[in-house]
Amino acid sequence: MIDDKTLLDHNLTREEYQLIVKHLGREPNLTELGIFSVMWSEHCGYKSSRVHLKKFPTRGKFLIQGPGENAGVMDIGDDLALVFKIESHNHPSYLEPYQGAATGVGGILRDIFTMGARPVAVLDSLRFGPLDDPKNRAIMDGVVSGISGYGNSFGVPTVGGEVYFHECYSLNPLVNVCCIGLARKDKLFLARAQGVGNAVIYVGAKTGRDGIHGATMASAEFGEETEHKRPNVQVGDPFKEKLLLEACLEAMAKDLIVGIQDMGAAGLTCSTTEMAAKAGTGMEINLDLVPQREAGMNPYEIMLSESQERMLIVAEPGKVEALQKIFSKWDLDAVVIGKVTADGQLKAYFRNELVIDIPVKAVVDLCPAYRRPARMPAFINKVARWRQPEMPSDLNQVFLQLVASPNIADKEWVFRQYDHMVQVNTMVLPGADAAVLRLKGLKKGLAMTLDGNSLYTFLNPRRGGQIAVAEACRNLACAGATPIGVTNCLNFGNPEKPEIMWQFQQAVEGIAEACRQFDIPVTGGNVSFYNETEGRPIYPTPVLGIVGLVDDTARVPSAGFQGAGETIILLGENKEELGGSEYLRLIFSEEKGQPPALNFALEKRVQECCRLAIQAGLVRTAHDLSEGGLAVALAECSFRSPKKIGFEVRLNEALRTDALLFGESQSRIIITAKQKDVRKILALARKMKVKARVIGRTGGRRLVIWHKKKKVVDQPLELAYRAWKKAIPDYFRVKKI
Amino acid sequence: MKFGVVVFPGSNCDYDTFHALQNVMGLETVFLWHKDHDLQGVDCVVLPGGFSYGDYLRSGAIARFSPIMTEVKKFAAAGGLVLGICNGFQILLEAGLLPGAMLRNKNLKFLCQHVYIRVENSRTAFSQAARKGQVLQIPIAHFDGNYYASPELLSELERNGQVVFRYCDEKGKLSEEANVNGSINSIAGLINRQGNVLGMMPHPERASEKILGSQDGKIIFQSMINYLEKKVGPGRKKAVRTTRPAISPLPPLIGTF
Amino acid sequence: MKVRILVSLKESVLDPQGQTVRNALHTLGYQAVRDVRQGKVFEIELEGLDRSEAEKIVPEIADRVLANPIIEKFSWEILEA
Amino acid sequence: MKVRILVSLKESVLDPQGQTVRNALHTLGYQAVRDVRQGKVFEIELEGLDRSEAEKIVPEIADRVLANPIIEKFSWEILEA
Ligand SMILES: Nc1ncnc2c1ncn2[C@@H]1O[C@H](COP(=O)(O)OP(=O)(O)O)[C@@H](O)[C@H]1O
Ligand SMILES: [Mg+2]
Repeated sequence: MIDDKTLLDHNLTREEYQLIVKHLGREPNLTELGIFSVMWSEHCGYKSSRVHLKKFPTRGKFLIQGPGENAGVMDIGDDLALVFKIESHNHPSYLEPYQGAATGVGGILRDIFTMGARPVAVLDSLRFGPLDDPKNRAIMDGVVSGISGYGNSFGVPTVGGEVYFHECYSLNPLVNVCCIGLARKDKLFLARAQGVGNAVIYVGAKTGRDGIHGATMASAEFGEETEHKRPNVQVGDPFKEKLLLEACLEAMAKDLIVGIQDMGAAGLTCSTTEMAAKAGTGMEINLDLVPQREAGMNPYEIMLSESQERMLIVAEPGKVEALQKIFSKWDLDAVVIGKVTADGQLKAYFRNELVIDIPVKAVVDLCPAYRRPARMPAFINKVARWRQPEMPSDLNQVFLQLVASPNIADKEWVFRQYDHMVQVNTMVLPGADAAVLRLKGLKKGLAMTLDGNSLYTFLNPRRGGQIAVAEACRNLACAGATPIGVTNCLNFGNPEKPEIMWQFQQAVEGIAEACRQFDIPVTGGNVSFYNETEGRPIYPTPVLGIVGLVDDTARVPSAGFQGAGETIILLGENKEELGGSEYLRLIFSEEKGQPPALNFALEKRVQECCRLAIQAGLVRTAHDLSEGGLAVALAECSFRSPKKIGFEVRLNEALRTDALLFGESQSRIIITAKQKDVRKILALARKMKVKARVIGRTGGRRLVIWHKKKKVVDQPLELAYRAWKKAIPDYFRVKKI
Repeated sequence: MKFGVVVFPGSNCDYDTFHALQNVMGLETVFLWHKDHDLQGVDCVVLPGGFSYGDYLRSGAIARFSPIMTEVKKFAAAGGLVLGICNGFQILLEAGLLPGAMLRNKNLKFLCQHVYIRVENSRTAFSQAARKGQVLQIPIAHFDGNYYASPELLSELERNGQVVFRYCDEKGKLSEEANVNGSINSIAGLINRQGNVLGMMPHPERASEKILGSQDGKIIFQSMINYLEKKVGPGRKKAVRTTRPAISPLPPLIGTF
Repeated sequence: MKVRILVSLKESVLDPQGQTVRNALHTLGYQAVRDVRQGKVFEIELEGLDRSEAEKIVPEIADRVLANPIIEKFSWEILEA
Repeated sequence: MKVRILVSLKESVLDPQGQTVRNALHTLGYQAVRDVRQGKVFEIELEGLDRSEAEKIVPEIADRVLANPIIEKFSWEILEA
């Protein structure tokens, strides 16, 4: 008999339990209950989010596979398909930063290669508490080492991402990892257990008591002893994963596989039931045959284990031997553990006893969906009412402070630990707006970026969602790329609180609207709820991963100034918008106001103008304006210039100088061009109805900005560069005693 | 002239190296499988970068026991040309084909970045296309690249001119800062006494195309070609210089051959 | 005073390094090797502490700094007083 | 049979890992820590060997595989017979 305590431990309500009994026609046993509990969890079942995620546009001209598979797939021509997806690993990364982050990478890699794609790039979006706290430093150090340790060893380049620091992440860091893979269009694989009588094969690492659903344990059958035996954080083995990749791709290329799914969250449970449900079949497996790392595992543990580096394959019986040969060549286990059946049931035997007998459809497709109550939080109106602060007298000094803010400062300390060059495709390395990969043998290339601004989303979740999409697309435009597809990771607090649900709903609607505006489909993503510790939720943090196509890789501009004496052109318009800016937060400790306005029509024209100018070969440098505004964007172009080139810029707007320098108005890009191309660019902009004007020139060893005949910024490049460069590493400097 | 790239479990620059040799340099190139005892008649063996056996235990410590390494040792003893890049260098050290050992980078972090190296000896099979003192820009990507040798060994290496590359700055100056991983005497590349086995931490295959930011790595491959042309003669085994091979954005299946 | 602290993964946690070493030893013909677990050892010199102070401080250091109790366990001993 | 093998860097080789740990401990206020050396520990289960066979094989494994004699030294003990 299942009592209330057991249900609570399994995170199931009485009503949900009644539903299970109804679907089964009887009471479940404990193992079956465990299966329902993980499959109907927020993580697997999207109970609270499903009704909202439906609002995303999921159709588009390049789309091959939208949400619902392990990853989204886009057609990029030349018989190639791009497979991509993002995942969060927030909670494990807090408990064990290294392994939590490492297994996060491992999980998303499997999602990609399970579809038949070779992972070609990883991007990571990281959020931590402020670095003056050693605990936050330790988390960041561990997380970055973990991503580096897994990705580098596996051999996928980590080419970009973002790092942001805020108090709200101190007890709840965010680790979102996005992977992009490349496949032959005619060689994509789906998670389908097709063909009654086909063999079900377990491949990869052995099963241990890893990560078995944390809250589901304390029941009569599981004593204290077993309880503390079960680690909640798994240890990753990138070496094994690399072998698994090669073996799977080889078996796929040789047409030995009918269907395949990685064992991620909920392991064997998820892979067996989902593969059968999607194919409209059933499955019969023998748990005694599952390779096990530890002695004495029971069915509950075997089914719910989240051991890493495992896959489930369905193959024709006649091909099993050939398949096993490939896996043994790569020193991996490949064991037939059962077969595909017609009855729509998952049946599992353990020591000759039928221990699981459940309809896969009920587990996979009948998970309840909730339209949870949503209510605007009271703080929203409060933060919207604010008074502009008085302008500091020394903006030159403020400028230095801003470039040294960890949120703006150089992130090389992070990406230098990532192998971002392996596979020899990375042509725009980390440090630019978007990473760019060439495609060997082709003229075109791929661009990719991750973006999200949680302060904007905190102040106005709808606009925060919109701007995240717009900014990601703008970053791609700066590489000359056209966005083609979207994945997203939605990190929020507890959805059972109406205020959180409101933030979620607003942000989703904002993202959906922006994706429609840019005409790019959402191909998948991940929702991470319950990001709260001690009742304090994180700021709502949607992270957008957008991929784009570059027509001609030879024309991709550089992120830093390439030469002296080039003309600096500003596309777009400076407005007096200080709300939600890094300037306000850093200098005045104010997180107030409205995030900058976003006009989609204008944004699209600015991006298109930038893209066309690049495609015409007129652009030497391109960089969009985001955190820190115009002054910081200009400085970044100097800092990222291999030759360390300064600039002199003159502005005349009738705006507050601080808003002009540091305001974060949207839809702006700075580009540089050779003198002879300036007129062509300005003409193009006129034609596109984009405001564009020359604001200065590159050159010299100083960073100089004039506002109405007054020098408001004037810094030696070297000094500012060092402030920007050293801000983050200085926190990690080993103190010699 | 034929090149072989060894594939160990966990190698991950095997195809990159293959690509540079075959598609960029236009050489006939084959993969060599770690479980095999067959070098397929190659004139040069390249041990590529990566994480053979996950770099568990120590970088290169397990790969040195692979069956193919027995053959590589024989091949090297007979004067065959062997290049170890990054993990390949670590394997050569562990296998005793080169002297010394690798320690963790001095900052205890993995380092991936472009670095400059200075050619210290331009009379080797791997550096003859360079000038002595020439500065090359080639990236590194490693955790254990902090080369260590005992004082006695070190003075012997220096005396014999076995140090082929040293980390330096853009202008060729040595400094503690330029010596990013902390290697003793800034050693980035090392050759054996006989002059046919070279190990280097920087990745020449990552610096062999303009689009990747540097082509200095080609100087190393070109040196080897020049050397082999003289040795095996272009007549015997001609370099197969295919004009523009059809290059696929997707690598072939590695390990199936 | 000299102490030694051993840190290793808990029994049920996967130890990929140990497994890989075990496989390598098998390939080399050491069939008698049934299992290998790899961990870390710290040898620490302490100054100006008496035994009872050390007995307080050493496990504290191990627990707080050297091991992550979520996946690791530790043991320690005094080598030299 | 269970044996333990300790592998650590030779005295003459710098141990930056140990130094980093020591610095971290100082920052946390453990001023009594004078020096830290970090190494590896292998716990190996052997099967079907008697003591004298183990005494032959264990140092062999350590020397051939587990330690790199250029930079490392090792010690070993039998934990359980
Ligand atoms: N976690 C990370 N991993 C890899 N690269 C990163 C990471 N964080 C930042 N970067 C790189 O540093 C650069 C600067 O980041 P950021 O200031 O957030 O850029 P932007 O504002 O243009 O999006 C980006 O190009 C990014 O690729
Ligand atoms: Mg940007």
